[in-house]
Amino acid sequence: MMEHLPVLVVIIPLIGAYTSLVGGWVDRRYAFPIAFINILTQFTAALLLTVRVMQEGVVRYNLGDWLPPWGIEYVVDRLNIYVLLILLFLSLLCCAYSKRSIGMEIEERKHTGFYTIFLLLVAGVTGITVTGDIFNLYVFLEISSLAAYTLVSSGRGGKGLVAGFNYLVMGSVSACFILLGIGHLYMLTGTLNMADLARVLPPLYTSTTLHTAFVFFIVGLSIKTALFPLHLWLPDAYTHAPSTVSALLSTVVSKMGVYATIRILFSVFTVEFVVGYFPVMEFLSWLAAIAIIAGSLLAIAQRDLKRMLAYSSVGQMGYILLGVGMVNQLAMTGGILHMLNHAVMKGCLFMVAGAFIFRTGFRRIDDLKGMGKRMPWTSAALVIGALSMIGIPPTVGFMSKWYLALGAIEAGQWVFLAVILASSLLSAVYFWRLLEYVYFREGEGGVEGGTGDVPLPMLIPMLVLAAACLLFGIFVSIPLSLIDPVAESLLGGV
Amino acid sequence: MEPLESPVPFIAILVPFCAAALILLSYRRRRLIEAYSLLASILTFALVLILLPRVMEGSEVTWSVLKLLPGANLGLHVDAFGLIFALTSSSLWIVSSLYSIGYMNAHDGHNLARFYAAFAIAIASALAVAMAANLFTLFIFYEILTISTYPLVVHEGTEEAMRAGRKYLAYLLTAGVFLLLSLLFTQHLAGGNEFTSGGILAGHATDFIVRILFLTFLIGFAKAAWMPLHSWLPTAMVAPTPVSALLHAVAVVKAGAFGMMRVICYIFGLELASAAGLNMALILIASVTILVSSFFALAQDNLKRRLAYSTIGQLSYILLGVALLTPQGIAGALLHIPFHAYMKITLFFTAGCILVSTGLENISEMKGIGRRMPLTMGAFTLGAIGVCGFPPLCGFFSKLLLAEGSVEAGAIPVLLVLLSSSVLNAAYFFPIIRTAFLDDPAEELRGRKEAPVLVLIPSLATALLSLLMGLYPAFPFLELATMAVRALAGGP
Amino acid sequence: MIEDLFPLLLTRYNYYMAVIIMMIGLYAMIAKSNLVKKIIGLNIFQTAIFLFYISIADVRGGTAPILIEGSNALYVNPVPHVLILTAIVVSVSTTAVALSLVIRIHREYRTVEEEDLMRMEGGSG
Amino acid sequence: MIWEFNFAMFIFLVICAIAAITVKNLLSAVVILSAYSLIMAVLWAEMNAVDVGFTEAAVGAGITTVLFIAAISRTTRRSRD
Repeated sequence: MMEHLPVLVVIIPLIGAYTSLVGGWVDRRYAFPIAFINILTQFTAALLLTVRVMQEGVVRYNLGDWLPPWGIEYVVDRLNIYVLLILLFLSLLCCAYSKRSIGMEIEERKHTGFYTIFLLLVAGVTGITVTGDIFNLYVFLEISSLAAYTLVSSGRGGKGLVAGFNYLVMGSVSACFILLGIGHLYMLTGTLNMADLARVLPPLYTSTTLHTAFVFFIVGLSIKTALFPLHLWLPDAYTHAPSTVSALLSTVVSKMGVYATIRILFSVFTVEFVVGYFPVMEFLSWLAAIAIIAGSLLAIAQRDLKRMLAYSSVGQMGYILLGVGMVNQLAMTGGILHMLNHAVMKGCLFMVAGAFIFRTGFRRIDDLKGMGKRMPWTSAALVIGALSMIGIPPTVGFMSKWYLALGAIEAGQWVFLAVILASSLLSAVYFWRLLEYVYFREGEGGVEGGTGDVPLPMLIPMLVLAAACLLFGIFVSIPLSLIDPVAESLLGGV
Repeated sequence: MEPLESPVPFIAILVPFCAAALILLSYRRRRLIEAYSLLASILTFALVLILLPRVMEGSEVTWSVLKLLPGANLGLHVDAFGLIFALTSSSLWIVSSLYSIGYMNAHDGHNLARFYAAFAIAIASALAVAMAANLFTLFIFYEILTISTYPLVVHEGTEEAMRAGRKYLAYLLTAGVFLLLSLLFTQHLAGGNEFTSGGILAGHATDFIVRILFLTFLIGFAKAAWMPLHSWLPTAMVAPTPVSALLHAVAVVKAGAFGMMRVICYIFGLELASAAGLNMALILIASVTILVSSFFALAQDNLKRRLAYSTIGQLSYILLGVALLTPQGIAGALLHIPFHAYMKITLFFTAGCILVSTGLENISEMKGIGRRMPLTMGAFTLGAIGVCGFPPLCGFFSKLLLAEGSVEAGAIPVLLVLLSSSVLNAAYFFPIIRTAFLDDPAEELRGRKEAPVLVLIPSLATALLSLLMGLYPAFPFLELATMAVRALAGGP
Repeated sequence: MIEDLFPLLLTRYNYYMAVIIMMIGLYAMIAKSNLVKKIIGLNIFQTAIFLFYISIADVRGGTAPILIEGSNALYVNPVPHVLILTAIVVSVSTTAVALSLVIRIHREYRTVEEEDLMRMEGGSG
Repeated sequence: MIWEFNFAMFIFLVICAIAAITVKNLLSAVVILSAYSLIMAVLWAEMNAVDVGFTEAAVGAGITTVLFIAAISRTTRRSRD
């Protein structure tokens, strides 16, 4: 069993998807427990895999015993396992959260389908993280993206549909670009294995074809990660999706784009290439810096809670890419750490937004007056999430800010330093407005059915994430022990 | 003597945090909340007091809480320098807990759990700032202090309070960013941020960088309310009186001034500071603040606002003292932390007493109030005399030391600033006393009596304490201050 | 001169063709307001990429990758073919999902024109 | 490989592609798209990718067209552009 773990983590949710479909067909109520147990099993498998990775360093698995570079190889190193654990942890919580929260937002007859697609999405993102084959990565990217389009449009009402359609169009274009990039790489080298590519590419670093491939990758991945000027699909998709899906998108789906970007930039093309031969990192960092500022400014302008969080996500993606783009150990650590942090904080905040909508139906920030008293636990989670987004110590948000800022000083990038520090003030502006409404303004009389907190299945994931915001902040050395070697190996001695 | 490993400082900080949690959990039961708050304050003070004999013996108490990030530990280190501030805030927390109970009873308090919890967290942060072993720890709790005092500022929930709260945050969060920036640079330049006697920056940076860094630190410690970054403080006076009293006369603003002292003495080091000419800039800023704020104070009719401007001026005494870079000056500055705290809290408490029993906030309406409330106004008079720096109150000693320090440093203009400031202080305090005692009571005040016991007792207690400390200044603060200065100078 | 250039262009013309068709598809996805037209554009775009892949695999004078006993024919590279088979499946599922969305959008708004949708959404909130 | 034939096919391909996105009747557009897929399939078969050619003929020209027609029959045949 143990030696098949890398492939098991992908197969479990695939099997689960069909089991829950069948289970849901027998009785609708079976779909959720099957899905939940499935992800739980998968998470356990991932934990076992973590143990192996910590022992062996890199775990390789050849699919169907075909040797690389001909067969598909699954490679799990520290970066993979780190991302995998984040994704599965968040998927698990989102799944738990969905039990009650989709009741209002998705028609009951669609629940079975919801969990099936949910599991397919999980299978897709898991596949992305464990695969060592670049075409396989594309296929999994498409599986999870297709599932994401469907989930976005699964809610009631038409806005989610249109948002889902636009997301689909943008996502497919980006997939096509990635496919083109892969084609160019294959044309040049005749291999699709990432490790193999990294080995055979260096003599070709000056080739125009390689540069073309690289540009295709960058554009395609930028759309997937919603890097600033290409983020247009994101706000609508996040806003109009059911709350669970918003949480899932902002934590899991966005992370997979970021992961793919880091993988392709640093494991396929190497630091040497992206810095020396095709100096794109400088450009990416500037773009990320603009994304941070623009995302925050746009978030300030929003009156809808989920849309505000969506724009803030645009900024936060910028944080991660800025950390990656500055190409030094400290900033890289900060960027990769921020993947965890952003998942935890944004997941928490989207769940809080969902809880408000669940209880009161209010989406606008102005309507949330006095929520602090009516939903104390939900609001407490909101406070921690918001403080973390602002980067108040000792929450997780501060830790990544610390590393990013130190990295910027190390790189001598004063503008980026200013951007990092200023953005925490900007996020203070919009999160504080939210807190002010929730806590320090009195609500106008009683609202129908608007008292009491949300049911426990929704509350617990939220509080777990809020606690994680604090715990990972205080015991930040735990994720760091995984990240430090990752950052080092990605930079490869630069 | 070897530093002593002991968890006592950590527990002293943990107690208020736990109290805050308990208070929030039992938010329905008012008496329980008050009891928790009072108990926690006594317990905290007792814990800090345990540290006192150790430090007086000359040993220092350390406790490394957690290795948070590489190169950034969360650690506590109690020396005479920090203990002065820690003792001040924790002892005053007891009286202001009592006072809060009385004040909130009289005021039909709402959201009490939030109020007391935030109060406890703020005190814990102030304590942690006092006992921080490194700049990183100081920064973390400095930020928590900012956040935890926000709910107190906007406690009333009025539109004015919200506006004040936004202003408060805008100033202090921006300051926090600058402090973070300075912290990052210190870390980058010196490779660490532990407070070390004699500084850690010497030899790591050019004079120019040091000056820039000094500027960012100064902006970072905007909590010290130096001009022109002072205007958040008078605005924050919309908060309930106990908050204005403890936080905006003691914990928050002193955290700023204290932080600045720490940084100058333990990060820059006195030699580097004088070599780079930092002291001149600080002397200039502090002197201007002292004089200008006094004039501003003269113009205020609202009593709490007048006190706020007076606080701004008095805080700059501390900055001025440290800027002199002489033993006497620093000792004076250190002494001014507790002494001003006791006197100013008395003044705020009495202002609150007047508000509770008569509802008056403006000085012009307080005609003859001293005849109706002799005890309250007696306490006020004591405090006011002390702030002006007249013997036998404690304010006299800190000012004396500051004056000696300025002579020692050969900075005669500073002496002039000190003297003229005392005159100005008298000019804005004595009209209040005259109005209160000599004018005929207004019609509306007929039948008004003394404030409720629970608010009156703390006011009297702090007034008496300021008098006592004036009579016996040696114990413990003067002792501690001399020890701190000796340690700085590198002596035994 | 021109005569020399012509064969050079001809040997690589399928790449240029692929790019031209790609552009047509991309144009449709961006500029067309009708949602079905967008999907048609997407299909065109995707097939153009497949064409590009097949062109990579093709070898001058090669033969289809079907193993014939005893011959040592020059085979074209089969790997891109396999990839494209996968990609075709992906593309058809994308089309299916997109079309189902279009059907539901039409049920909700009675229109499949993006301009109308934007106007309606702007009006309703 | 007969390049004249190929070239002619390409011209057809481009014409079909342009026609498919310009025709206002969606049903016609889909039929043209199916023709486009068939031409593509033929081209691929001719480029020694017989397997892909067949798949494209079945999936691209077949299933996709059916899907499109099903969708159009449930929505509308008219397009504004």
